[in-house]
Amino acid sequence: MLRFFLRRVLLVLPVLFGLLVLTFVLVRIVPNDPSAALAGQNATPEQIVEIRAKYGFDQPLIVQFGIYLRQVVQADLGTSIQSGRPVARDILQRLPATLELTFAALLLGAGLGVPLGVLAAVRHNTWLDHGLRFFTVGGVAIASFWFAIMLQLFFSMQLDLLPLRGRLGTAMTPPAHLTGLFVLDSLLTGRFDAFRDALRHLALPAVTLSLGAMATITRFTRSGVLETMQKEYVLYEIAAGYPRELLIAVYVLRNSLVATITQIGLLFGALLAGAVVIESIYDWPGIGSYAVTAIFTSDYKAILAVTLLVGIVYSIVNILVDLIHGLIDPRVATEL
Amino acid sequence: MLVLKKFARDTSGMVGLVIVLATAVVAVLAPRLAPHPLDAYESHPLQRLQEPSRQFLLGTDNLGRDVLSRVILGARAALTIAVLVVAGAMVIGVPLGLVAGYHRGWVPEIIMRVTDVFLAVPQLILALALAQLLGPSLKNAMLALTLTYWPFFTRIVFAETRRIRVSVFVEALQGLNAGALRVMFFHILPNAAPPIIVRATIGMGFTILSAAVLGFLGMGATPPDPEWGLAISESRQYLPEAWWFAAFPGIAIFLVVFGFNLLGDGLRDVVDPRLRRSR
Amino acid sequence: MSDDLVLAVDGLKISIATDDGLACVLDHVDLRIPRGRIVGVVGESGCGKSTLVRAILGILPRAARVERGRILFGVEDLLRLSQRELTRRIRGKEISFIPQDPYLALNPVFTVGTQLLEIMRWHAGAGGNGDMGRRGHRARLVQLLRTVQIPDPEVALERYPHQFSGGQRQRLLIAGALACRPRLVIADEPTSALDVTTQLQILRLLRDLANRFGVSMLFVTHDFGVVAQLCDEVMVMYAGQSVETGQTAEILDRPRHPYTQMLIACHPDRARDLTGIPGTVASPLAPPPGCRFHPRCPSARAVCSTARPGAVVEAAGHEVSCVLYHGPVSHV
Amino acid sequence: MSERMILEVEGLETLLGGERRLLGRARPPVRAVAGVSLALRENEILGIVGESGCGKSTLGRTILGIQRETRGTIRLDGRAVSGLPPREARRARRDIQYLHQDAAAALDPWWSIGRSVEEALVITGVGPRAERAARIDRMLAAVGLEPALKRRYPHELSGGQLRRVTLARVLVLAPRIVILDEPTSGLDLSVQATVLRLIRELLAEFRLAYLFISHDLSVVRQMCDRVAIMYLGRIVELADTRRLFEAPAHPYTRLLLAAAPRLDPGQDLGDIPIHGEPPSPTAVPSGCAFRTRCPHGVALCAEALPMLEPVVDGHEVACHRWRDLAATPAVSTRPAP
Repeated sequence: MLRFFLRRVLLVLPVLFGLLVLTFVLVRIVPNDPSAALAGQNATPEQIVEIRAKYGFDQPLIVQFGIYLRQVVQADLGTSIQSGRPVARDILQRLPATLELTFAALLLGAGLGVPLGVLAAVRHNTWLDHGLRFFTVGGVAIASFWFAIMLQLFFSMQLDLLPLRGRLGTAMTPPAHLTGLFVLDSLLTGRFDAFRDALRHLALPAVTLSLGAMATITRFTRSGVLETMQKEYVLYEIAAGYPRELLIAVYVLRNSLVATITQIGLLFGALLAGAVVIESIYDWPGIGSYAVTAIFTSDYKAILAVTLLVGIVYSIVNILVDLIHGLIDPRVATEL
Repeated sequence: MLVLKKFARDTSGMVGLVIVLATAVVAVLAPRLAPHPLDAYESHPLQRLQEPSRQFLLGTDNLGRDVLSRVILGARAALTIAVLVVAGAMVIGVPLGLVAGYHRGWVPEIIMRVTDVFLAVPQLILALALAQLLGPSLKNAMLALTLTYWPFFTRIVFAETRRIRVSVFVEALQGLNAGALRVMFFHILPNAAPPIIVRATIGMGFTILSAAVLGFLGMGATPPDPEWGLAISESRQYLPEAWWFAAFPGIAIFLVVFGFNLLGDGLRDVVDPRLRRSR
Repeated sequence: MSDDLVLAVDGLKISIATDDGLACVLDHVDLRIPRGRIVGVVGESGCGKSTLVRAILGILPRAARVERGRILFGVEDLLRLSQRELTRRIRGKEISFIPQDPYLALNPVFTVGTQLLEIMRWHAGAGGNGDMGRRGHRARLVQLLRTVQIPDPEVALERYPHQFSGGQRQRLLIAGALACRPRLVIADEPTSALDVTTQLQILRLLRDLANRFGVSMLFVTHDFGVVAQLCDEVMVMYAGQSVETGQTAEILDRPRHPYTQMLIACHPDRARDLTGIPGTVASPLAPPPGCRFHPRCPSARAVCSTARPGAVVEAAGHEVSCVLYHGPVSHV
Repeated sequence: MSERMILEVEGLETLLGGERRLLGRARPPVRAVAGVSLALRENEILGIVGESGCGKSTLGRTILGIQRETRGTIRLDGRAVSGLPPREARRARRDIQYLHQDAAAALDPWWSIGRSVEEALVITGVGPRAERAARIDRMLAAVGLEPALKRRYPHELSGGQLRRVTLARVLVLAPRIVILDEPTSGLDLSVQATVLRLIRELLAEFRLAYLFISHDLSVVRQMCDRVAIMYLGRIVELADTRRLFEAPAHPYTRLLLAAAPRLDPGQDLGDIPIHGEPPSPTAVPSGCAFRTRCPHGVALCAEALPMLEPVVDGHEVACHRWRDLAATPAVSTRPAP
């Protein structure tokens, strides 16, 4: 198992290196002159030359890449134009908010998606199954930014039930920093007022973000369960007299979860991407809204840093998924 | 043909097909179908933000333009983007996947590692970064989407090719001394077609969504183009009063993407060579 | 039904709804399994042997319908029992099953011990057979694994199916089939995925266990050679109909039904000129009327296409369904 | 049967797999074929018999040329055709063709039967179209298929028909040697007989020679002139069919013969001294590979690898103890058909 884990980690390294090359190439191949961008719009040609020398843009590409590499390894992602602070610090500060949102969405998506998927499979070809199929196909067809706006329109503006934006009410002081996830921190420190408020703020963004994930998980769980039910060993288990409930709850589900869990790993990328848009709509102070502001202000260092970070987080999640996969299915670990 | 008969029995797939065909008709005939084709671009300050009425079935926007006409014209932009982006991504991705799947050695290794790098970042984020660096315009948005979507096809074609490559009929062809290109394009590609077709169909819907996000964030279409994402973005400051301004472009997106997804879902069961039957 | 019969299938007729219409996959199937005997069911692909097995176990596909007939197990008609009763009292407990492909029949993500113990625990709890407790089950299972010659049974319980060879997996499945002391074991081509030297060992094991535990066995196969090695009695099926039943030696030496005769003549051990059987197997979608073999039968008469003869006793325990043996006056 | 050798194989060895991956477990290559020598005469059927994993299919694929040999020579009509890269090897061995075990899988499901057969000719560069069509029609007739079948697809055909189609596709190239890999597997007995008869008729009609790979001793006995028994990559016994079945010399051959199902009732299964399964090809025992299951093993068997040596003319066996065992009769001999 350890060897399996190490191997997975090692296999991610070239991907991360490739990611660095990709982000580097993005900056260099794109026609915009980064020095000009850095110097700002009113810079004189002399200033641009100066900046070019300062950042090493006049060096050969390979040297520049070396510089870039060293900076990244030292977690020096440059200074943000927009905030004037190091990008790395900005990101670190905003990461917990994004994690809170994506984990909440994932929890919601998996918590409802898996049971719904099993239900659809067990009630295969009934009206319930057809209804859920409409939901799963429709759920991924909704533009999340539009859905977010509609939810705001209805629950915040019309009914005034839930807050429109932000992570906490303005009057509320944030709970003591433990994990950076407000819902968790407030609960751990016994701040139930903050907990309630944080939860209310989290509700709409999390629901918006989870919709696509829930639809996808439902769908994959359904087809996974159906596929497993066709397997020879399930026929054998039935013939051996396993009761149907036990069969589905234990034996079939565990086999079909393999597909679902792989899917959840892949979904995490979609969630991070979705967070970009949704955070900016709900003014959620995470990486996503940071990225959007960076895009509007042409803050290219921040853009690249976010791209890199998302790639790293995504890779880590997928290593975890492989690990769980290896734990569920003993063949995986021995084969690799 | 058995394929058509089987597909015709799949209700939701048929619904999808109808939606997609209807969208295509609307996109082609857009200028003729729109009730106020001229009003779609020109601003009419006097009739701004009017509620849906008999004259403007879906109301008017902040510049007094007919929302229905702009939604209809938006279909054209959406379909163009979808078709061009998916076609472009297939042109890049499918041959790469075939080559990487069929051969062994460092060429496939490099192709697949590059694919992995692209897949390690969510497509939308990569496309956003690329679109920003290229400069906001519809053309650049399409380029950015194409350049970030091909790895999906490479991945699928690679997996399919690896699977089919070791199948007995390919070995039999190699036994007959068939050339690599012949096996790849005449035999493996058709056998890999079902998942590619499904992916392409669903990819169209996915691309429409991504393009709408780019438009919404100002990285795609530019005003005054009638694009759905852009329209929703413009509508935000007139909420909650002008709900129609935000609601209808979103419903249009949903309908079209829903159609593509249903169609792709229905095709999944149907594109199977076992349904090919001689007459 | 006489006391020494474990299972009796009477005039079973089953059809399955398919995309192309109603397929009559079993028609007029009669089968008797005496206590303590190994009965082979032999036939070519598509003859309905798998459907017969599924019907006895009550695991027919949803589209299947039993049109006629009974399956008597003791005094009970299995076709009248609910799925719930079958699960609680019959399947895995009174009637157990050894599947065809040992590579596919074990759940890959659970240890062998978990899977086999689950069956015992479940049936002990629900059947009112006295709870032996966890440890008791385990001890019995270890004993069984030793009986089927699995090396290191204690360790084997903790291992996953993919860590065993095909022959060993089949031994595990045999142990599982015997775990709850069934009265009848149904084996569906349990050796067709194995090599001959492994096959022989499995057959030998089945023979020994049948003697030692006194269970009756239904053994489905397409290979007359395997029948000759293992079975006491044999029933020959063609296109969903049982055509001939009798003692193995009797059938091999003096087959009566034209189909049985031709099938045995096809076996490379007997074949002299590689003739085969002309024509193709009747489709269950449009079965020929009367005896389903008549379109391929060299001795067919006019009456064969109108009615199917009942079974005629030719010798002790040897029954044939063919007009040739109905004497000069053929009846319906 | 002439005495002229059309195919000679000497010391053939094939390694499979054995890639070393980053941090993965090192996987030593499997010696699927471990030094095989045999010769095929014109118009002869040579049977290759063994259990799954014994390397008989790999041997066939190596001789065909789609699996590259690691060592050894292959001579076709006295001309060396080994040591070439795959595509050239196939070109040099055009006279050898291969019939796959699973006929349904050996045909592209998207292609009609006619196109699949024509494909063989197109690849070999036979043209023009009219000539190809004529050759295909002739060949389909030769294997007993209607020309109308050309427009059908593989999934619409029965097992027996598919077998004939694959035979036609191979024979249309006018080969001199056909490697038949389990040509009757998956076929019902009644169909098997007709396919076997066709295979035998084609041998005479097209002046072919067959390598007949099978695990079914009954079929082999009926079809083959000579038989080679393989165990874990090596030939352990080679003899005329009659001789092999009547006086098997190798203990493994004796076991195989005894274990094979046959049609006499009331056999005593208990007598046959057989236990265990063949070891994995990744862990072949030292010395004689069969010694772990052999009832007659002695210390020498673990130390030295027995070489093929002649018992009588045309009968070779690889066993240290065949002389001692010759006195004891085989466990059970089968009656001649």
